[in-house]
Amino acid sequence: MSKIKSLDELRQMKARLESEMDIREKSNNPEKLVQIRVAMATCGIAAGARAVMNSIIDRVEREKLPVIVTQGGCMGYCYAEPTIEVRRPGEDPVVFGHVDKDKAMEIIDKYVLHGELVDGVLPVNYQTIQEKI
Amino acid sequence: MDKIKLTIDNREVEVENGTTIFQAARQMGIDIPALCYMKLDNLGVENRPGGCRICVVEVEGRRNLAPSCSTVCTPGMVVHTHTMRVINARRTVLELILSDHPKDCLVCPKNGRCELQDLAARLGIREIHSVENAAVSTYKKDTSPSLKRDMDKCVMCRRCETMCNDVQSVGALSAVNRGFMAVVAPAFEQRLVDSNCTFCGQCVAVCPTGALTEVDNTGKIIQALMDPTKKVIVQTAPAVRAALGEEFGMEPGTLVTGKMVAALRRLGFDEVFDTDFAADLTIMEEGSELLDRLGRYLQGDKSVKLPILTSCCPAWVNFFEHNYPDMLDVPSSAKSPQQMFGAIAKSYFAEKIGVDRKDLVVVSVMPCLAKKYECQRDEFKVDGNPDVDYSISTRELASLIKSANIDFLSLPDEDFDAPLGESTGAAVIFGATGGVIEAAVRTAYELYTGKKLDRIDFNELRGLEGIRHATIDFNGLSVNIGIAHTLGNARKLLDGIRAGMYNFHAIEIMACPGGCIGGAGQPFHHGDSSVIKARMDAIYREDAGKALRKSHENPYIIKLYEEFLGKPLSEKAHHLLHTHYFDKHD
Amino acid sequence: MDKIELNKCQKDKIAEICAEFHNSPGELINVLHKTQGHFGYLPEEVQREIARCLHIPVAKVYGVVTFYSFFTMQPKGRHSISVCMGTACYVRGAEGVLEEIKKELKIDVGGVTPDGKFSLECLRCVGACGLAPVMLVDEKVYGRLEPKQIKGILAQYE
Amino acid sequence: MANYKMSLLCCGGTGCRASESVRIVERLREEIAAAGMDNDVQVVVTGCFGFCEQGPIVKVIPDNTFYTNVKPEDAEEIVKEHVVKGRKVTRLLYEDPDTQKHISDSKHMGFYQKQLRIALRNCGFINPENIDEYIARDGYEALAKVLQGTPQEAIETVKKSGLRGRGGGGFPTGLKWEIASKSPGKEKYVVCNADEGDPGAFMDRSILESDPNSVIEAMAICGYCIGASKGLVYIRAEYPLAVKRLQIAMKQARDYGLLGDDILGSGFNFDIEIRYGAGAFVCGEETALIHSMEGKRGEPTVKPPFPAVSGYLGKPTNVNNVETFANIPVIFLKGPEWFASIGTEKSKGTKVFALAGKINNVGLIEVPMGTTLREVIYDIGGGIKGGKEFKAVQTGGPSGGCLTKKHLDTPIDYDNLTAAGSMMGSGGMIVMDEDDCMVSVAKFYLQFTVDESCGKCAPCRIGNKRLEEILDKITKGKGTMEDLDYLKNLSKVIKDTALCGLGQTSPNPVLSTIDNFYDEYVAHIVDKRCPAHKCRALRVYAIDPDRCKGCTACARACPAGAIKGEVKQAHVIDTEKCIRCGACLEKCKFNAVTVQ
Repeated sequence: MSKIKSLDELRQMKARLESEMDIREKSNNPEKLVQIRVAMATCGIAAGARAVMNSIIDRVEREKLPVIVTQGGCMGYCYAEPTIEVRRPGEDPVVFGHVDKDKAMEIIDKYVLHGELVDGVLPVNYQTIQEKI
Repeated sequence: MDKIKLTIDNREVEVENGTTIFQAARQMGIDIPALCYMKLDNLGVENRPGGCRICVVEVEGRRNLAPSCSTVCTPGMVVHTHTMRVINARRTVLELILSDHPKDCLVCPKNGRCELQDLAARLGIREIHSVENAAVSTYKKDTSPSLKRDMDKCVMCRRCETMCNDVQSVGALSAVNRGFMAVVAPAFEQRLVDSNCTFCGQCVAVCPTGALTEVDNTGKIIQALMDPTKKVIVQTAPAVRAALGEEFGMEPGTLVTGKMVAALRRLGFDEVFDTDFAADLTIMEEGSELLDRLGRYLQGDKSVKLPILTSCCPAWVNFFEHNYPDMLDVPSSAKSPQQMFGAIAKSYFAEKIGVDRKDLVVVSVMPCLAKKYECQRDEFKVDGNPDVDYSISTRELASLIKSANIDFLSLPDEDFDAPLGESTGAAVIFGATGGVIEAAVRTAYELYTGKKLDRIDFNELRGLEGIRHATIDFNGLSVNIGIAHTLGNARKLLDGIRAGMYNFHAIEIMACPGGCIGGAGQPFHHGDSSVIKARMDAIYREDAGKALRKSHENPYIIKLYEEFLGKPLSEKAHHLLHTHYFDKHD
Repeated sequence: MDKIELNKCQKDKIAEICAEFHNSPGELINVLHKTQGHFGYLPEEVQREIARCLHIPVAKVYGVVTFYSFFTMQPKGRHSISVCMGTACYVRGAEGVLEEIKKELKIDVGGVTPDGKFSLECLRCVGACGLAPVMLVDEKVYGRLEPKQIKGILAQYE
Repeated sequence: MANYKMSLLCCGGTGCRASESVRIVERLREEIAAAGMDNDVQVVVTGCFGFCEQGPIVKVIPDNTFYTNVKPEDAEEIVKEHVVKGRKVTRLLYEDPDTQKHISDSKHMGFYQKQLRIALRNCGFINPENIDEYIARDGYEALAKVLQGTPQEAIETVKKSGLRGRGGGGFPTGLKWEIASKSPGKEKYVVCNADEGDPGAFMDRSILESDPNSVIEAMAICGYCIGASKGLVYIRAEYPLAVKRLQIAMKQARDYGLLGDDILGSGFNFDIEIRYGAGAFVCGEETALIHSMEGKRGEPTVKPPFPAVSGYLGKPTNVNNVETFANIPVIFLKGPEWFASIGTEKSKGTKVFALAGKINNVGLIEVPMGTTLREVIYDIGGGIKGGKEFKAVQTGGPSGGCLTKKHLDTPIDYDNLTAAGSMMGSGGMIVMDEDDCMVSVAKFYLQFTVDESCGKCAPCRIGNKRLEEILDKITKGKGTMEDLDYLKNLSKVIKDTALCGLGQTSPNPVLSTIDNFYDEYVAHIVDKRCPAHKCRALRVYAIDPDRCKGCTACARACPAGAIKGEVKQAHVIDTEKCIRCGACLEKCKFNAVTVQ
């Protein structure tokens, strides 16, 4: 990894990374990828997030699904752990709560593959700093 | 230094910048009560944990009360030391402290000399709000040859911890546990004898309560004195006479040598001797050893270890046995005056009066608590019989006198008995830091140069600075002398030598601040270091008033060598007056 | 506490840990963490060895060990049970859970069962407040506990 | 599989469920089926919207229509009008309380502005183990900008933002930095306090686990401002995941030249080390923390001197907590004016709270300063669990106090909380309901303080123990009214005299519960009764003779032999013998055992 030497270099890098992520998230090409982020902070892990993540990864690898699975931090929904966030290309992310292995499979079957929502959606109840003007 | 103005109790006062509220109040005659705070001016000792919260005062504009001991005055500050809020807080906090303190004042060794007791009286505490079955913190009790620990009485002032760590650098004690069970203790709350404690007793010297006290030998001494089959003799260390009077309400620094001798005689001691005699003897041996090592060193003998270190102080001996096991052959092998006295008493003197050593009880009165431990060391016993049977502190002597119906103040002045009661001024100054080395210089100079000293007072060796050095001209030979008092300063000095910072020929080390006059067996100074200074002045006064002021001029010492020992460092002298040290490194 | 003798290998290990932290007294807490991680607890001899390596009084080491609740001079059981006593767990009934464990194992907090199987401790918030009340058996977190579940959970451990 | 054109999201949170949300879902599905649209429209049950006072909620997507106070009988109209004809049901739309206008798109609802995530901005959005994702969200740009200006300019920016320390006391951060920067000394330190000890607060852990780079970046900015080249993170050893993620982030930052020598080619050097806490709450106090980092007992010392003048190893040291640092980069990215526009007059920005206890949506929330407790508890937290009645919320952990119904509409900020007898603390918010005994709650906190007192000063070491003992006495029905007076006086003296922040605030739970729940104390003392039935020693068990079937189960279970009665006849409890263990209550299948 090479060192970043200035603000300009940092900005160039940011632009590149942002567009890479953008492509990953919003592309409309046939190989479009769905991004699944599993909340993997202590409370999530304590509630079983690791097993959920493993089962999703297994399924994705086994069936070669167009899905990227990553881990994320705490989203604050402690009451509903484990939680996962699914981001379908071009759509707003959707968070599901109380996800166990079975629920994860149902989410993949219905929402990830077909955009069909399943029970257990956690409504977003905050605004981000980007939204706040 | 800049001055600042502030108002305390509606009076304006100007103080130096950096002054605490506590000090500023003192300057204007307001005596704020305190418990944990202790400052020994001139000795660089300060204990200021801000833990007891007794010295709190109200500072206008501040949300909560301020500990005056550790709050620095600021310009325009308005302080109240005696408001309802302060009074209530102080009393409530003191009640809390008392609620976790045994109420056995009447039988406490500190009864009448306890700072907590004084404080309770001063604040007029008449009852303690208590919860039924309120918890009290209790701990294992511990008795060592010198010190007793009853930490149920600990108020966590941390003075002992400061002395043991910051001043003495011994580190035997530390705050342990936390919260309600927090206390100051050795590692694993083990016994002090199993720790690296040197028995310097400075923890006892500063303890405000009965948590840390000395082992009381007065009962055993009364028994020995009442036993018709025993001949009981006593020796008194030089520092005792400069402090004993304080226990009878006399001004610090009053010399009470004559009254002390009279009192001891009335107590029933068969002979009242002086440790000073043995101090002169120590100088003969130690001074000769110095000259011997110096001479061989100057001749290029590489096996000679210099500097030579004094070995009179038993806490210091313990200290280097624990911490500097690689340097065991550096200190002088001469025994301490207490032990030299015991060895001579139970050989030369016992023979002289035809008493078996087992029937001769040697008692020492010492300003020191480590001496209690020292006289129990195995190498100072013959067939299990110690050279010195019991050592008592200045304080214990005072209590013996009081319990024996003696009105100390009206006693006449009396003289020590011969032959072991005669001494020179050189021996007297053993009681103050720098005194031993000054005494050694007086003798070594004359022995080395063969000339008579034209001045006897070596002021360059005196004082209260922690580490001092001076170079003395021995008729062309420069002898470099180092002096340290407190073990912390000793450690600095020794580490400096190891690091090659110093080039000393001789070093005097005393464990207690100020030397033996600040010993742990002396009347409690209660944080007032002017007491120690006054004792020091008294010591030098006594020296100045003596006809003989060099150890080698003591006629009884000369006679002792002629009759018994031969000459300094002779085989017999080695056998009786010298010792060896042990590796106690953990 | 039983006194234990350290063998050379154990002493070397302590020396190695101390050396890793440059034998610096300022690193005492890091040294204690690592040493406890290795030995499971910090018996007297281990503390003495650390004091030797760091050139500090053993009383200081002991003072630090007894100050911090994380350090222990007691060996733990094969399985260590920690009940969260954070506020969230408390208001959701952690006390009842703790009582049940005490009753079941017949030990107090800080104790070890006579067979050395379980040791019981309380800890502050593990941050799984959403699952309150919570306990840990070794690394595993049990959440939303009720006292009646305790027997069954403990029975799973050998 | 159908490709739905429309989804009806129906809240399945506890609050809404109590108001028949299950019926609503059924009815909606029936109506959609009746309309023959089940292949185009789906009904989905969701987690709590957090807007429970207006529940049950039904949200329609994609148009984001937000229906409130929906009843099962409204299902027909929603489907027939909105789903089939595309006409919104106006009467069910949310009405803005200020403008009285119906708002159809939830994105314009004030409700969604209740939470604003600044410190938590990246939490959950990025992979905390990949610095690229942080950089893609403007990471390290603040540091780069700061390095182009002078330290003084940067300090001015922080001062202008009005940011105050988020760890407890609320000292202005910019001022703290300024003092440290002006302290003479070549060697200085930046310390991040991550020894989150407040039981029930875990935002610092979450931030470090979810967005470690934000803290690293802020510490570097602080280092530049005060002239320090070394940072230390003092973190609880019980947070292994946070430690791991912090270490990964530090390594990645070093690889990119964002930590270490010559950061971003500016010539500024800064690196970070990790120090571990070892389980001592008092180490949250900055002087205690510093002593702990020096390898000593974590005992606080009298301030002044403040760490900014003499801190770690006697050098000027700036200590801030994790959440404080996490705010820093945003202040530089969005500008101090932007930050200062959020919050109240004296408390700017947002505060993260760990919402826990008897509340539906336990979790981490971040709200602008000035948000009311009511908004936090009912709008965000989803109200009280099990539909019980709100009794109190404990804020500020063991240093804080209990706030009650009368405080529900108080805007939350540093000064208001202090005025109400509590404090901001680190942001724990424990909600209590009617089943919680406030004397026991005060005792719980005092037990905690007694356990965690360092023992250095007498008021905290002994005084808190005595407070705990008196509270224990009261919960056992043995208290007197004199005890209550002494409790108050002792609490005030401890506050007034204790050495550090821990001791000075430790009586807050006692004082605030006495202030707000005086009657409950009196009930324990005078009536020997615990209104919440929580205090075991004060419980009176009885058997309702009408319900008792005489099955003898209780009598057999009673360890004290206190229950007498013939088979098939009503049993009686001898209250003298009863040890109040509750075994009978557990065993009775007929709900015949009552507790008073």
